[in-house]
Amino acid sequence: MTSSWLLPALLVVPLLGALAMLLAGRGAERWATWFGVGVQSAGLLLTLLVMAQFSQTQSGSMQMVVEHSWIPELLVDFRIGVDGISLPLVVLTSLLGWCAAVYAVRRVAEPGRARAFVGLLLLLQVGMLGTFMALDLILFFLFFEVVLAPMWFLIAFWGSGERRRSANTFILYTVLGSVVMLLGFLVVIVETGSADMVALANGLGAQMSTSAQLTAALLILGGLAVKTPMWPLHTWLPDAHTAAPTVGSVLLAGVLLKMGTYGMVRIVVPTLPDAMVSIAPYLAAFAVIGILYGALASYGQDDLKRVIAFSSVGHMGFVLLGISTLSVVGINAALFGNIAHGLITGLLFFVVGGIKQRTGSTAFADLPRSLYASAPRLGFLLGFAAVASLGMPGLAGFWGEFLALVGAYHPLVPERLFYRVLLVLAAMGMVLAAAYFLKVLRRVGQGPAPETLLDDVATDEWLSWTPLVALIVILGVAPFLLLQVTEPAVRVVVESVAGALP
Amino acid sequence: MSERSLLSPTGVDIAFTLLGLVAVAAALMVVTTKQIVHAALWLVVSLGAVAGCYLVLTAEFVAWMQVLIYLGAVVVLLLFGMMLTRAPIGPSEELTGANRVVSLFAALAITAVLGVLIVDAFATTMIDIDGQKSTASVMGASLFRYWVLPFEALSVLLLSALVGAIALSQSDEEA
Amino acid sequence: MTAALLMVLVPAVAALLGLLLGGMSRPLAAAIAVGGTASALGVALYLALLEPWAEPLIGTGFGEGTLPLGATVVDGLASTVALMVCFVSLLVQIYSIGYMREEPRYSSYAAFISLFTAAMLAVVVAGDLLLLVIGWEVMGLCSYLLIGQRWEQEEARRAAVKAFLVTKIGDIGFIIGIVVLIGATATTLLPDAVRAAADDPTVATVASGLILLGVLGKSAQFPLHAWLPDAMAGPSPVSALIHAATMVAAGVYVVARLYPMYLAAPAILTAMAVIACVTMLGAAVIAVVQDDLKRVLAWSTVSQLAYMVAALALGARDAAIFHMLSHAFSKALLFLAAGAVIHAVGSGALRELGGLRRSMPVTFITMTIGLLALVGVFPLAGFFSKESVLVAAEHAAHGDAEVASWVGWTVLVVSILTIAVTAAYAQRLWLLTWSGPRRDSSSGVREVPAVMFVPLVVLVVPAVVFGFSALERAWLPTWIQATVTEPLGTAEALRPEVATVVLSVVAVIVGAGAALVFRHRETFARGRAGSFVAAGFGFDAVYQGLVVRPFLVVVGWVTAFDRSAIQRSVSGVGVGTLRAGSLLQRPYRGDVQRYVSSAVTAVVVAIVVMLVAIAT
Amino acid sequence: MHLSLPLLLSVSLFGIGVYGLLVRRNAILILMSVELMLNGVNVSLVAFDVYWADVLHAGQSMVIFVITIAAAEIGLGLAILLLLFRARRTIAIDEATELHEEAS
Repeated sequence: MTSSWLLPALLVVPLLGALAMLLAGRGAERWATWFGVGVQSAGLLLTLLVMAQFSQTQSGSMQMVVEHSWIPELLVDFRIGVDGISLPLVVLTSLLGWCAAVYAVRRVAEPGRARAFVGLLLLLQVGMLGTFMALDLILFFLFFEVVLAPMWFLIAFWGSGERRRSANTFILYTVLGSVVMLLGFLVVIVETGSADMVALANGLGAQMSTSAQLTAALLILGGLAVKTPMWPLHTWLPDAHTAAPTVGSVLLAGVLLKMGTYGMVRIVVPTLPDAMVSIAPYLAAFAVIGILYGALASYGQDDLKRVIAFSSVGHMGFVLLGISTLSVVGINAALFGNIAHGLITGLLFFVVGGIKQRTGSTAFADLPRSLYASAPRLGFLLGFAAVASLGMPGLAGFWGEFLALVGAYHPLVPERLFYRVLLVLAAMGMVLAAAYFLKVLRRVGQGPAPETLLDDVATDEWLSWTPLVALIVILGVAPFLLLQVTEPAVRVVVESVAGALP
Repeated sequence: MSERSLLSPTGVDIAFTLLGLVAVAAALMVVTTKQIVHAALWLVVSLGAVAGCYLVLTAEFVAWMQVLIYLGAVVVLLLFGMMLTRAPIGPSEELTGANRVVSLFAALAITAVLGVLIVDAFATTMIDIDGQKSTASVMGASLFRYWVLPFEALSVLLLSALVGAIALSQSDEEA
Repeated sequence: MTAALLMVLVPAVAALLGLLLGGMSRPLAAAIAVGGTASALGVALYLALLEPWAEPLIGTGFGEGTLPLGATVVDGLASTVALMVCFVSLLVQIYSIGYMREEPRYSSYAAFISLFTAAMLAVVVAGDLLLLVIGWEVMGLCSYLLIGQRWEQEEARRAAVKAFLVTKIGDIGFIIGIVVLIGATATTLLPDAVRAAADDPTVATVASGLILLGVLGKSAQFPLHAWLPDAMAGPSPVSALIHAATMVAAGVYVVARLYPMYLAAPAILTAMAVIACVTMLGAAVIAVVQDDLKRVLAWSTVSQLAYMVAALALGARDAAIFHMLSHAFSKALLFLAAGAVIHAVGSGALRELGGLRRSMPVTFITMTIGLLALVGVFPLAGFFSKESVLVAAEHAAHGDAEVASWVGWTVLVVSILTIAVTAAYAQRLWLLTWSGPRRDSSSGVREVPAVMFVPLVVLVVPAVVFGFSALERAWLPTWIQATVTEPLGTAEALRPEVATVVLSVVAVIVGAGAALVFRHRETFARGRAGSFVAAGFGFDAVYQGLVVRPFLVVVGWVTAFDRSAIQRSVSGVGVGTLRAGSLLQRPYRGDVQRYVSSAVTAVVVAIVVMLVAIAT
Repeated sequence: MHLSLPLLLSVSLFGIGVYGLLVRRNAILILMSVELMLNGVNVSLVAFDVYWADVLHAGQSMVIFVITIAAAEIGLGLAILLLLFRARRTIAIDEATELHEEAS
């Protein structure tokens, strides 16, 4: 292949950037954030090149695969590639990373130290991109873990409030999940003698005995569900979000959560189809509980960031519901929901970060009541993001949820009636989502005109937020742009499951 | 190389055994004596005996290195250390700790295991030492032909150990 | 890109431009808004000139193979309704230039109205169910934004949220219904899906029942009607738009659009008829005791919409659409006139009005015509459209419909009773506003500027003459009866019949007479019964008790649960880890030599184990 | 000559070294015990080298290296001990337990 250098370059560029920040002297403090923008721009450019090289007609198969033997004794190879399932997430990661870098230019959270901040962001970028590109179970696990350390530092040092406690909860919880996931991977590797995700997905995994599949699937799903987060494993999320700095929240919600659901679609569903068919109804039930629980709990929060964190639980519930249908529509819905949630919640956290920067808090009690009057543009963006998040048709957030419902009407698993009950409950979750976002807007945005005005949205904020706004609208009115990419790849995944059906 | 039993010693065997007994006895004194300076002196005896063993084993160069570095440098260094840390002159009960039984057990266990292993594996194996002689020139050629890279790396290590020792032993006022 | 899609996109783009550029200057914002709507009206006229009733114009969507979106269908029905929507929206936009002169947020207001129009047009021309959903929900959003236009007032804030949430509750049903429709028919194209669903009674009943929930929300029918009267907190032009051209018309229109499916589900039709009867009479009675000009009109809208729903339930789609159009003109006229009164006087409370006849002559005349049309006085449009509904009820009573004949009788009786009540509240409204002595608050009141009264005058024209379009030449029935989902039939004129005419004239005279006779009696809500009725038969309290309070209780539970139980389990993980750590830490008290002892022992044990393993 | 003789010497020295390492309190004596252990290993290295008649003299070269490293180790070790002594006036190993964390 002519473009085989692209994907490794996508990993190496931010890695080198992170190293440069590590080695840079004190004088780099001034230009570190600009350096971050430069590296992320290069990464974004490379991603665009990847998009250009990507053949949409063959999005069902892995493209631009790079393969090197690494630790043959442990069956571990270095193998990366992209297909229709991972490409959108790679693009999302690069985009959000760029937005975060632009935002950080003038707004590194307390206590400054731009070098370390930028270096950690770049390292985080390596882990996130690698997770989405890895085609080897152990490699996937490694990248999955690489993400944790920078995130811990971001929360623990640049965070606010009970940052240490939140950071420790985050790391304890997710590491526990990862360990369980690694055990599952080992079961798969020992049983099949291969860690090659493509081979495993193409029938090698399905040869495992049903009991082995079940063991592996439960372990892997357990680990991924922590990250997603699936109810009731979500409790690390609100704390982490509340404490994290703005860009940390954005990347946490925008990308990190997607790693869990991506792992399910990429690894669990095609590799362990028999097990997945038996687990799917339970997964669906947890997903719908998550939708309702997230919405109800959201309504009861008294802090903007916590509201959004719980709304994430609900949105990821829709993604999980989509996956649990195991149908083409449902998994497409899940992938679409992933991207949409990344864009929308990313924007929400940016805006809330902007509010926090201006008012010093995100707790309702400390916020002035009338954002619409004191900073109309910021208020508009908050309203826009909230409306997108509550699933307004015509904006990106709706399609993931709607298609998940359509998928739940015709699940590939035998328990159809059960899924239809879940369908109704999930649809109720959409109304509840509207309720809490309207409450937020009413509480934060609409109130008597204040005496002092806040600074409205600045140029650098526009620059970093506009791509998100534009993409939310574009994907909202033209969802097929994304679905065309994912559809063929999803078909391949679903075909592997279809064989496992009774 | 003809096979012979353990109980038919040659002259070399006898020489080695005697030297080895000296080394072991002196070593035992090192770890049991109640006078710290005596321990150092017994160490000299033990290591010197080992150097003799090397000579018997035809490892000429190694033997001289042993004498030069251990007897000449290390032991002197240790004596300096004792002096600087106000080591007690004369017998002292405080040199040995409380876990004598545990230590004895662990030491005996590992000695026994390894000993049994060796006797089991090499009881009848003989060394042919005729015609071998690792003189300084032979070892020098070997070191600088085949082992030059580790040798150089070792020199760097020594240098950094030197620097580290100096840095560590600087008094606090300067730091 | 079909012309139909263009018609939707032009006001949508105008909304976008208005939001981006409108802040620069007020005239620019007004130009963008009016220009966008006028262009849409132009496209609608162009579409009508293509005679879509003879041959429906079908536009394919984008994104073939995955989730096609943007398919359009313009048949006679869509074309006619689109014309009405564009026409009323344009007048509302023009009127707003005057009405919102003092408004600081005019640009976003005008943009939202443009978006509202675009959304309604999307519903009207939707050829796939997804475009329908987009338009449907965006309308809900626009109503929230516009009702909450004056969000500094608590009343407006609450009304906006209420409007959004109540309609959204109905939309659960709507969305699930669409999901069922798509899932069961395996297509997202509206005509195909409707045809397929009409062939399967189960799917038809389930889907149409669920979608009906959404319709009840949007068209403000019992029990999801509670938002509409509160929506008066929005500016008057917004009310005109919501009550005439967009929001409430969408519900009726969607049923008409999916009509073959509804005809295949008689149970749902019966339910619709019952709901319509309850709403029709109940809302009219509530309107009689209201003490606010716009609230009277709002309850009247609820009541009039029930006529349309009733007609749909009785299989008379043409009559329903006819009434929807004629009601749109008269109600838009009434709300704009009410807005003019409020603009001039500064209040819409009926106690503070009165004797305005001389100071506001144009408004007086136009509003009087509007009220007459609302009541249904010959020869205004309302007369003919209402008669067509009555005729449909009479036919149904004789067994000419999908539903049982008792349903027809009930609708007929309730309709005629409602006509009497309608005449009564219209008469009362007229008397309290225009006749009688002048109040202090209305001294120095002057007629509104031309930019506001010209739309009123323009609206008078259709309110007066529109009724004749359904008579001898049967223009209107020809336009609206041909749809893509149904074969082309011969259009019948919607002609009044003698029996119903006589009954309704008597009802009007009785109602208006009663209002005249009791005009000196204090008719504002008095006493427990009066305020009970005025508060919509206490329906809000029922909502409060059945929906809001349980919801808040559950929220409390979940929040508390999340704070305590799960939180404890999480910290349990942390504490557990530390406990286990300190347990393992116990042997390690800093005695290095003991560490080494254990290490050596471990090595010995390991070697022995390995040796034994090799030996055996 | 028997191979087992040097090997037995090696094992004996190593075991004695271990005993000293575990039982002595004075840090300097512990360093001496470590030297004994290293010598034990050295003896077996030389023995095997001679046994194989290795052309590269890998075993003996290794002994040279070990001796060198041992010298470096003694140097550094004594430096550390000196610091310890300066700080606490004692080099008894069982009194240097700061890195042990109190059980929580």
